[in-house]
Amino acid sequence: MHDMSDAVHTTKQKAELAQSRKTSTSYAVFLLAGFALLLIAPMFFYPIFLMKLLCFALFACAFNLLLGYTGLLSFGHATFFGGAAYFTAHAVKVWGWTPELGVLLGVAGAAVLGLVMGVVAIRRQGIYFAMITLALSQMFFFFCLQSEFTQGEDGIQQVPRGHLFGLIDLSVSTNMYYFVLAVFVIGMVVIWRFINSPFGMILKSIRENEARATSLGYSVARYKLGAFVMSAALAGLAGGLKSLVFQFATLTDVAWQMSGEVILMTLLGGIGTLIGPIFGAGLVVTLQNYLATSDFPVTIITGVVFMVCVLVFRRGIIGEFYASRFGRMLGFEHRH
Amino acid sequence: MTPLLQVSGLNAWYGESHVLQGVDMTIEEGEMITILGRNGVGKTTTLRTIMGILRERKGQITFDGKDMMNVPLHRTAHVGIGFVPEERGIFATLTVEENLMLPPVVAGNGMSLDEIYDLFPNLLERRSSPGTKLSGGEQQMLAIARILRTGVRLLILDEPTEGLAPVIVQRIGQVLKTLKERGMTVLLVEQNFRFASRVADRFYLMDHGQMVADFPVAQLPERMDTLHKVLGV
Amino acid sequence: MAQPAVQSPKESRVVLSARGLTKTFGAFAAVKDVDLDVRDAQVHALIGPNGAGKTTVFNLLTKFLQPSAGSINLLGTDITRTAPDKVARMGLVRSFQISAVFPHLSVLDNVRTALQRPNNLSTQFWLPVSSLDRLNGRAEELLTAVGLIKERNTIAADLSYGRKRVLEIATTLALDPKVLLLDEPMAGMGQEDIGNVSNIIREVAKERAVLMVEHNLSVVSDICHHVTVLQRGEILAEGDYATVSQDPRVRTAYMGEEEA
Amino acid sequence: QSASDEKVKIGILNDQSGVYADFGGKSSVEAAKMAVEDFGGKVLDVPVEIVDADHQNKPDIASNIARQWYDTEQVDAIMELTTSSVALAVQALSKEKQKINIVTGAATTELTGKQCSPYGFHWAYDTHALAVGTGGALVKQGGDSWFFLTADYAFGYSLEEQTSTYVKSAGGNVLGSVRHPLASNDFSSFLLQAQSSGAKVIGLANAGLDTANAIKQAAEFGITAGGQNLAALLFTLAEVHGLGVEAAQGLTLTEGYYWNLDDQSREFGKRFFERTGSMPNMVHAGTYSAVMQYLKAVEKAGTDGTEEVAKALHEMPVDDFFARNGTVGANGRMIHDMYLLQVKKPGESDEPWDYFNVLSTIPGSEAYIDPAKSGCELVQ
Amino acid sequence: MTMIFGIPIQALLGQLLIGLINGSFYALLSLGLAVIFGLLRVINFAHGAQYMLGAFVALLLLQYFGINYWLALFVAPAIVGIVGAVVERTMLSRLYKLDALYGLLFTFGLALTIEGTFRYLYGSAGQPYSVPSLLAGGTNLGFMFLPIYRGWVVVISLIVCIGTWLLIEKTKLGSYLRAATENAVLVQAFGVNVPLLLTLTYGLGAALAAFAGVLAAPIYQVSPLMGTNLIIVVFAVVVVGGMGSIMGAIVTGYMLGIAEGLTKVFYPEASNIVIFVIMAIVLLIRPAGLFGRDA
Ligand SMILES: Nc1ncnc2c1ncn2[C@@H]1O[C@H](COP(=O)(O)OP(=O)(O)OP(=O)(O)O)[C@@H](O)[C@H]1O
Ligand SMILES: Nc1ncnc2c1ncn2[C@@H]1O[C@H](COP(=O)(O)OP(=O)(O)OP(=O)(O)O)[C@@H](O)[C@H]1O
Ligand SMILES: [Mg+2]
Ligand SMILES: [Mg+2]
Repeated sequence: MHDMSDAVHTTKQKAELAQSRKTSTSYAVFLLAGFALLLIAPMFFYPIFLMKLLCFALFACAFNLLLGYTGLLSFGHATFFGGAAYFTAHAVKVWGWTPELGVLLGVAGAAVLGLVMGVVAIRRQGIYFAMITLALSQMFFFFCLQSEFTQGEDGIQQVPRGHLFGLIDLSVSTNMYYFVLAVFVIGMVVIWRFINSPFGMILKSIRENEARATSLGYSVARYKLGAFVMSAALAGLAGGLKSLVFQFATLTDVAWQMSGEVILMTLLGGIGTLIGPIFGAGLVVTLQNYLATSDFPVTIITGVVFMVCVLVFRRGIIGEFYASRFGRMLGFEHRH
Repeated sequence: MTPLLQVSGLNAWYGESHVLQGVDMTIEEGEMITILGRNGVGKTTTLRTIMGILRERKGQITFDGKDMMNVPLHRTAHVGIGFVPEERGIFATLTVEENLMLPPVVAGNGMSLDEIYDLFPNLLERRSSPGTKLSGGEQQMLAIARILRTGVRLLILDEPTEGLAPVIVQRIGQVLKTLKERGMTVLLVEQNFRFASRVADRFYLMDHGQMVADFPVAQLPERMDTLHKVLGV
Repeated sequence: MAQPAVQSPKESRVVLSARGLTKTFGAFAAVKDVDLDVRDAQVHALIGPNGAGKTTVFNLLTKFLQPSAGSINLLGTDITRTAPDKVARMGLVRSFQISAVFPHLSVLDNVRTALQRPNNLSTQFWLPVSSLDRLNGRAEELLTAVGLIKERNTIAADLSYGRKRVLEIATTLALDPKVLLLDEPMAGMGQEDIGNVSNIIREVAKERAVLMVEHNLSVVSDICHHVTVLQRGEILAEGDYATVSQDPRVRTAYMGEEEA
Repeated sequence: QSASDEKVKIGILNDQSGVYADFGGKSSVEAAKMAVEDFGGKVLDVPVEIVDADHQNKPDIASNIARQWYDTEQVDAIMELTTSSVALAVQALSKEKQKINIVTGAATTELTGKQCSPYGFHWAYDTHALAVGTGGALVKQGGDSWFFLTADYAFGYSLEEQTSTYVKSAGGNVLGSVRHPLASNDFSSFLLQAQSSGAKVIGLANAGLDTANAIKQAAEFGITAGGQNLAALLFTLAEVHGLGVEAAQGLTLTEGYYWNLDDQSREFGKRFFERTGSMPNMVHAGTYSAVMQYLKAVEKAGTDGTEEVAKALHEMPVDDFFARNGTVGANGRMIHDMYLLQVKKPGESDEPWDYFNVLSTIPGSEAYIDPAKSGCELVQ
Repeated sequence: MTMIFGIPIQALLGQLLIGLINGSFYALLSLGLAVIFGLLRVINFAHGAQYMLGAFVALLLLQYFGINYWLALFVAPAIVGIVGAVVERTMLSRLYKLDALYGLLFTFGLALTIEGTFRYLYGSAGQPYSVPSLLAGGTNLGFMFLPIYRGWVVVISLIVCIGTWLLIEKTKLGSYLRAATENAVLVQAFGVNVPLLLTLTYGLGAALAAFAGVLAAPIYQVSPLMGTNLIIVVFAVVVVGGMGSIMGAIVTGYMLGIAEGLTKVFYPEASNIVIFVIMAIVLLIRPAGLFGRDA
């Protein structure tokens, strides 16, 4: 499994104190700048587009939590994203729950789905894992296709955004945007903390050498399952949010192509980088929007982008940036 | 007469780290050479570079008068160099016998399957089990045995006695001597000094990516000091 | 170097014992009816020809393999059916014959990974990594002991083979196990490290039990109190090194004419 | 009065690269442009512009584009909207934004039922019309015992259910049905079950490739040769062309338009063929008709204001080569005649794309749900 | 008439036979996938696209060059195989030193590109390809009407499967290939031209997929989408059989084809997930798959 990280390791790790201080300052500056940009972004960009971007960015980051930090490539994350979208949409529309409760239900639902899928899939690694998650998510897709509550291929439509905590009217676009932004930031903080925690360290070790981790007394399966459920829950957060943004939940979000898309986002942004997937998501969402009104066939472009990325920019946008001279000048040593 | 293997000014890198820093070495036809050195000085790297496995390299390597620097890896064996890697490289998806039969025979003077099984009865017994289900030592035997079939002229062995029971080590010593009698040339890296001193004609001492001394086995007594200094014992 | 250390403290208690241990792979019996007692404060050597079943015994004891028959008892608890990670948590830790490190972690992080568990710092996903810095002292102490301190920030994959083995020992020791199983710890090490690691093993064995497989007989004679010789999956001889090495059967099967 | 922004802009939003790309796709955009040209390129003295986008069958992309069109690009109406999830999502959005949308690509009756919109129109066909057309009309032709091969999802169920109703009310009976998963490649198992039921008609309540494969394999297993008839509930000229008459011969289906019906429809068909290289189906023709009618409505209303245009659309009868005797119900449903068609035998067709015999014409009032019973809250 | 679970035995026989026919496609496809995976450690996501390519190439050969089915049966796989080999040589081969996941991602992109291109050029409705006249028609077996062409599919796919299995498991070539997947550098050091071997293997795998595609052309609509969903089912077949096990892929292909066929009779709604359900159960009981070796 270790080769996965070739793309994200430089050969020597120089953990000099000065270096790491420089890094964290650079990070802090970047993050603050990014956050400030997001705060004022609705003045320049189309809010619904921004919200969609944030939802997908969070989804990609959640996915990357699993791939980048445990080396597990799930090909079934659409299940959590789309599943949560259905749960939230149903709770809000049919049961009349408030949006925050709806989203929480989505998260919980996704976590449960994650637990179920995880228990089966965690038994295998690498490619097997990818294939099993793919197959299980196909089962979920067919479930959604046939089930009553998802309304088949019509989808759950006209979901009200409702009032946050019963107070703030989310049908106002700006309110919705800041709600999405807040959830996004919370999600990112959770991810960041998770990977930079003692638990995260064990995950890395497991990715490096499972047998050795076992012999040191770690029950590998449980750690992986923990990471899987966490990733599923966060993907659910993104999915639930998306169903409120767009006010519908449909089959596209549970289809396996969606799982492929989130991989593309992560790959484009940089596997194993905290903020890379945000850029990847931004690029994919923008591209899809742009291609929709252009004469280029979308699938071909997506496919080519995929191939080029794997062949040439394996580190992704952020990964390449960190590794570039400019990145290093700012003190980003590529590591994790 | 030209030496069989001539290495001069050989440099090699793993990414940014410059591991071999000008290795010079000559091996005559029929000689048995042992490289000694502490952990991490670059012994394995020297062998891998000569084989052409590590290709970030500069300098000169000639084998039997032929320039080896541009020979692709899969031709090296056909030129006449065989290699037993430190980590053994037994194939899990192949049975013992398939492992044994894997390397193509490049010349007629290799050992026959019967001779090999005679030498390592363990392998005969487990011939149809998957390669990596062998014990560590059995895998080492298999790694050595595998290359004996091919009939290469220069045999490169990286720590062949590691993990072997003393009886087997002794037997391998005898095998090497027999091979030498058949005219084979052997380049060996060893930590087991006792074994090395019993089989080798000549020693190279390695430190910090360079050969720091070389002398025939006869001079061993008077060179003990250098040896201790370089090996740190 | 006939040290008193070779005299075994006979009275020490048995911490790990196996009875009638058997493992068959298909029709092939790799381990047959082996009884083994590993005592506290002893270095116990398991030697024998290649393929005798030593590593298999290790795999059985640490539960990486499930025995076909027999029972295993660790510190008074029957662990015949326990999972391997559980066994490790109970204090039985092993090293591997083919070196096992976490290749892309630094040397220090390799050791810290091991230290996390006994310090209950492994499941906290809400704490920052810097909470692990309090393990640095102990980790560096261990690295100093094995002579790897200079390479503390090197990525493990970049170490040479011999140094990886040393790192593995440091990692194993970090768990402060009650029983230590070492599979050919000296294989591939240079003389310098062999001496060093021998000393470490001797040192740690003062407070715990060590069971090791080793083909380097001078090491065995130096530091082992008790030797079990395995052949074709069965116990051939047992006793201290002096006794065992005189046994003619052991000499033909294993040592050859090697002078002890 | 005149147009609000010196321009009337119509957006064609459909699938241009996915499974429905042949069903509508880029050719529909061409049809829309033809309508604009035929209308004279201008309405109320301002130019008419067509924009288009590929929604890739993703409602979120569709919704995103629709918003952008409405909010920043002054698009006045969006049309086509293939697949029901997209159509419903965009219709909901259009309602909120008070803009007009005309669906020609999706089949669900929800659009003019519970999820109807005062500014939303459903133009070419719907599941109900298909069911009545094929189910009811075929029984009258003697196909009175049925067995269904139904795609295992809501679209399939509703087709089957509605068709069964009309089969029964016309005096036929349903012997059974089997539900096959979406995108099954192989239908031979299901076809054998249908065969052994002995039904005269095998109704294919599915769509696209599924239908095509089922038809092809029915021929292979000698089912059509054995005297059973196939009836495809959603299948158009474009797909018959893809399948070839050899395999499709004898198949019955319902469409809202056939190019070789009369001179009027032939005239359009030929012109369309010159521009796209294929003959139009009901979606292409429907999109033309929708654009044309929209422009007429703008002219009549004297403005491109949504309320006024919607009112005009509701009031004006539709009479063009596509819709004969067309009226628009209060629920937005454009009610027009449908045709029960049968695929000719290979020897029978005397020119390319001449695939169908018209078995009967189903009057719009029979084909479509009475707006008063549609469940749409706009109808009192 | 004898009945089993309320189904006449005659009908059941028919369904079994149909299951076997579909199993032939699963077997051929999963075989190619297993060859590529077993030897290159690449999950060939483009396998479905290559299957589609096979069918399309046959169709285009007929349309533009008048090349008939029998010739196409050889020419189309050869063309697709060569294209595959070129892709391997120029692109895929750079990914071997990386984690296997990159191979999967690359071929995923490749699949999208191929399918997208064909959809762009030929639309998605599909086109017909007729059964060769020699195999047209059918025979009445008493319990069912068997199109001769379907019988031919079973026979020829069995032959191809067994031939490939022999080639890989029973020849020296096979052992080079298997060894090269574990440690390519070492096998090269032994004097084997591994890059060439790998290129040929990928070409072979792609050609097998294309062969299945040509076989399928007269039965299904030749459409750019024909491989998209099939590939996921075939993945499941390979996982059940045990990844990398050639024999496993073949046997499971037939078995699951039959299992699916029976489900279509007894509980048709589940017929598309039955394979996934079987997969989940197998993995819970035997994580390595039915024929897989435990790593
Ligand atoms: N793959 C690698 N990448 C980077 N550095 C490496 C790699 N392999 C070895 N090195 C470094 O190169 C140097 C020489 O290593 P080499 O393996 O040649 O040593 P050696 O003399 O064979 O040691 P040993 O006796 O332990 O096998 C060491 O410092 C080692 O850390
Ligand atoms: N999983 C397995 N399947 C089949 N045979 C096995 C398996 N594991 C070990 N064996 C066989 O069991 C025997 C004992 O192996 P083991 O690894 O225990 O030997 P060992 O005593 O450790 O030898 P060495 O000193 O060479 O490491 C060997 O002959 C080996 O081939
Ligand atoms: Mg070495
Ligand atoms: Mg061993």
